[in-house]
Amino acid sequence: MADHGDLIESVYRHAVGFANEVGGPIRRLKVTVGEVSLEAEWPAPGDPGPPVPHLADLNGHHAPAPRPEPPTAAVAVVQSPMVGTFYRSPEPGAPPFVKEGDMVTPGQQVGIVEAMKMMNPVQAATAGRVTKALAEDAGAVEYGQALFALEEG
Amino acid sequence: MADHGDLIESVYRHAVGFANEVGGPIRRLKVTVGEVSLEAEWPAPGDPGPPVPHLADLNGHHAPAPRPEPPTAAVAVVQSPMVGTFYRSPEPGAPPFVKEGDMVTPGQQVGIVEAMKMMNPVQAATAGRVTKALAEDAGAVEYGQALFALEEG
Amino acid sequence: MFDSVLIANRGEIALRVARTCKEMGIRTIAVYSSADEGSPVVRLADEAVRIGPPQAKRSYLYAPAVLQAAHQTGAQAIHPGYGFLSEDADFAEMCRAEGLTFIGPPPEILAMLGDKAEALRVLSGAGIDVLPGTHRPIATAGEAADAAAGIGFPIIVKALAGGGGRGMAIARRPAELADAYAQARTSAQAVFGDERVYLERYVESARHVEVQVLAGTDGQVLHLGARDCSVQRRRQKLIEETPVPGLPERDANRLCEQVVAAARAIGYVGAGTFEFLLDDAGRFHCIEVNCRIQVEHPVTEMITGVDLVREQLNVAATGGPGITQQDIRLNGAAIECRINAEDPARGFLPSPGTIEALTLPAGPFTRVDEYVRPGMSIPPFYDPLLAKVSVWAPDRDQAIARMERALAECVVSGPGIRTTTGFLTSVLAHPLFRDGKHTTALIENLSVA
Amino acid sequence: MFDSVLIANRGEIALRVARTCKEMGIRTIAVYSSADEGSPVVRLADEAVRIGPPQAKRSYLYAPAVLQAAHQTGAQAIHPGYGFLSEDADFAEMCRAEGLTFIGPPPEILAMLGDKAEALRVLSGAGIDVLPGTHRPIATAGEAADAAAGIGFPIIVKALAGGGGRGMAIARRPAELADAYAQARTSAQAVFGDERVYLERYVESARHVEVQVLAGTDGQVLHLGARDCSVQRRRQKLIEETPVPGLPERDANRLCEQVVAAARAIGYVGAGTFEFLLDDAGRFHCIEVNCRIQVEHPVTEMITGVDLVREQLNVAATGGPGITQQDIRLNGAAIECRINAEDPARGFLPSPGTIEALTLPAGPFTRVDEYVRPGMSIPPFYDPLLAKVSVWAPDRDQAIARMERALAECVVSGPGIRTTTGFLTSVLAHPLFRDGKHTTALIENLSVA
Repeated sequence: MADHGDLIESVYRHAVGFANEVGGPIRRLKVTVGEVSLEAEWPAPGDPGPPVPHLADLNGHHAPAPRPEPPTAAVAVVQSPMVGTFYRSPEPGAPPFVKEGDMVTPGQQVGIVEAMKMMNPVQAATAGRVTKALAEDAGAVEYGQALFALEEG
Repeated sequence: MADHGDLIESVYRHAVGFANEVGGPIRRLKVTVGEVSLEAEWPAPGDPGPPVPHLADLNGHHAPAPRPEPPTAAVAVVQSPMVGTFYRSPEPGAPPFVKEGDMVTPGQQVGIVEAMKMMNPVQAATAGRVTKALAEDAGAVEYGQALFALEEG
Repeated sequence: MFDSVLIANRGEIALRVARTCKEMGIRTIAVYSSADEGSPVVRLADEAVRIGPPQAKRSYLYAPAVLQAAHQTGAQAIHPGYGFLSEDADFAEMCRAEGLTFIGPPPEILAMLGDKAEALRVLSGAGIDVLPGTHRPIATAGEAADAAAGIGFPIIVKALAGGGGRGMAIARRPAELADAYAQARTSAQAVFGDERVYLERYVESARHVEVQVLAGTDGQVLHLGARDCSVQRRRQKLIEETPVPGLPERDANRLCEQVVAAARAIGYVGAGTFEFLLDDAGRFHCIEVNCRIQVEHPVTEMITGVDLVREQLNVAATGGPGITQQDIRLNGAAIECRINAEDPARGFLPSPGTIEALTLPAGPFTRVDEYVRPGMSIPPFYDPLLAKVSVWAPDRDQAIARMERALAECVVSGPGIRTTTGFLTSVLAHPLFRDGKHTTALIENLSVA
Repeated sequence: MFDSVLIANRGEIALRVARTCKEMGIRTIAVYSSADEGSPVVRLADEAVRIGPPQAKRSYLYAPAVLQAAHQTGAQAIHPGYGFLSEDADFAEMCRAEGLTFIGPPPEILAMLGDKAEALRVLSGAGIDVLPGTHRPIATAGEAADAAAGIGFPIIVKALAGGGGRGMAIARRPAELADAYAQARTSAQAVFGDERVYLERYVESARHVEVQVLAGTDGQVLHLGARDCSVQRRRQKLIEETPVPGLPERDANRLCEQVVAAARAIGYVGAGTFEFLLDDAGRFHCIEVNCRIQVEHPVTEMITGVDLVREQLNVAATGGPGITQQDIRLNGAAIECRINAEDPARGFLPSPGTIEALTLPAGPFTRVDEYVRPGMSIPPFYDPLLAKVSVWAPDRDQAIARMERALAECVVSGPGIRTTTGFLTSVLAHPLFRDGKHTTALIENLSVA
């Protein structure tokens, strides 16, 4: 006999089709074609127990994974004032303006964004401790992109 | 051996067609043609408990948003079995089959829907008191349109 | 012109017909089953009548309910769309008896062309090449064996009442004939309730080509060029295009002129499509005539500028189309893709469900024929066609690129919903399709691979 | 052809340009302000760069940010769309200096035609009829009075840097001239930062007609027919159509040929539009040249089958369009309506807000150019254009009926959102519009009535 693939597929398809078309709470469903048979049973009304395997899942639809929550309160971010290339240091090889753990004060320069060959200072707007450098040195940044995370205070 | 496709399709079609056609609460259905068989079982009528998830729902087909329930419980509606012209009386000038306040019994004729020059009786499905005539005499009605409201009991 | 037309259909074609009626100032009446309450045609039509429950047999296929709705609303004519009652000679006859204009060929033509074997006999008599075959029902396996010897293998045994690729079986060698014959009969009986079958030469690898015609009652017959619908799965079309790739204009014209002559000879009336297999040797064999508007009509509209539904209405109301052959110029190339609620990864399993996010393509030279709306539930009872995306371009390569762009814009999602969009994109990218060298076997080969 | 193009615009035109780039296999880079995060072009483009805050001056109008984004993404060319930097000679010059191709005319042409008075002088020299006027700045009220005597009343005082119907005032009699002169100067200074004004004969009642051209660097200039844009409010177009209703084909051709000759004479390059007033006496007076793609280009695309953005790219990349005048046939009629987020009942007050329900028209011969999506917030910072609905038909009457059908399908609603849809429907129904006898005064008269 030829391959079973199409037959299984067909039985499956017809079982799902049947369940969809007739609607209503089916209790038990069995489709047999020659050697191929598909049988499903749903819990009796009242049955608690483990969740019924969703046909929807079988059908390939998965719920999107929950997104990670953003970090919590009292966190500020230093954003890029323009699109350009971000530099953490005044010049190549020099130490960075700020590093993780440093305290910054409002107005303190924390980096440079170069746009159209102009060097534009980036300043902290609030006081706080630098908890993370979020943008790569010498990398492209967009307007408003987060450059540093600060813990305020 | 050649493909089973048409046979499966046919068994399937006939099973769906039958289930839909006869309507009502089928308990168990089995269609067999040669090697092909389709078998389905629905929960027993008296089964209480939480509603079993619909196969349709599992497959992602959500029931439309719940419609507002008709006023209170124990209210039934007599619906038009077809599109046509609704008559409340057996003939022009005659008294209506039923009027507001009348008690009806299951199977009692409560009106006529004329479609394609055929007079089709409309019967009450449940017992109850007619609380309101909802469709105009000699007016056009759609399939499923509410003709009378009943208070069951 | 009619004051009012009842649209005896659902889904995208009901909306399509309603759009043209509205443009022509015709009052439109929609009919719908209780599964189609939310369909936009119900809102856009001037009137809408719920004619039955979800099952098509008790609503869209139930002639008395449709006719009753027509009477109640004072409709003058009925447009049947495609499928359902569109090629039903009895329904067309009932319309006539009831004084309603059926927008389509007269019942006699529907009856003649609806009998597949008789249709081929008649077409053959009208000078159209058809495949070697019996063109009449075969009553016994012995008779089948005799006929097969004259036809030559491979042979396909087909239900007389057939359609949609069902009720048929193939015999590649004489030894397989008896089985194929028996199987086709069983299947024909099961599917169509009519066990009669006939024999025909089976063409293994072919292009599917068709010619759109428009015929008046006065013998005026126009053609609107040829389409290619070779991208099919289980004989259901997925991609349609015009002109036919690789077919020289001269050959296409010759085919179209043959069809026009045959349509005139058999007294065809209305819009219709003559379907052909184009074999390896470059010969066209007519396989059937579709006596209605087709799903793929937009590609023809895009290269001709002719509104085919408008012309159907013109023929039905005035006896002739509002245009002549001279008005029809075939310009550029057009492609249509069918966005179906189906899961190509699971053998095109229908995937009805609720549409949550919906974006259909737009922009230059892009047409959409749809009936879906965000939040709408797609009922499981009917055809899975959600929307048709059609594009036009000066040539086929640009049209393919445009279609790829358009499909990339499509978002149709929701619990349970799968669509053919991604699959269509992969077909467009297939080298055989690119080269216009694909046959009706393309998708089968793709799926195996 | 370019490998990559940065689209320096937003809204529907950014998406429109991206669509053609995708079809041509060009990598697209979108730039966007933080108000436009949700715009579909951000998702559909191959790359997207946020270049600034909502205010256009700091994002879409800020050349350094746009150029920086082009460098960072390795873009080869910049398509400026319409508005914003599209006719900015300095920006075109900066692109050239930076080694980027500006998709539009060279800076010299932009500078020459951007100075309204000089443009008219040059066009007049190239054989195009312009209105009597000073065609140079007028420095004092006395000088204005002298010039006015030679021009004849009514007179309009216009900002040299003007556009969009701002920075202008009308004097119907000599007694009103001093006031109009003072008012126009004040307004010109306020709006454009340039108080220079000039005088021109004012045409009270006119049709607004324009000719689309496409010019290569090799002196090849094509025209794509004429459009009528007479349905305007405060000089902003609401409905555009082609061909020009009531204008005999011979006259339209003569106008188009004059424009082609003038464009060649002044060395025009790229896509451009020559705008005219057509007065009661049937004379055309050129009022300006738009050196960019226009909002209303789809109607021309629909009757010619030419993708104008593709041809802009062809000219910019290869020096000439990919078509010749012989390829361009003007077929049928097309109309475009602008669906703006504005409240016609409140003097077309912009009505930004969040779009909850959205259905745009579809179906036969209907095109939509949009950027709105359900759930999207329409930012209050920019042009209120949400979508353009365009239709094609064999003739104007059918096109109007089709547009009425299409507008009836439009649903754009949400808190705060009002659109021009209903208003457009009433304009289409106006007897003057139906007869094609309307002038630019139509809407003012409607609003008064």
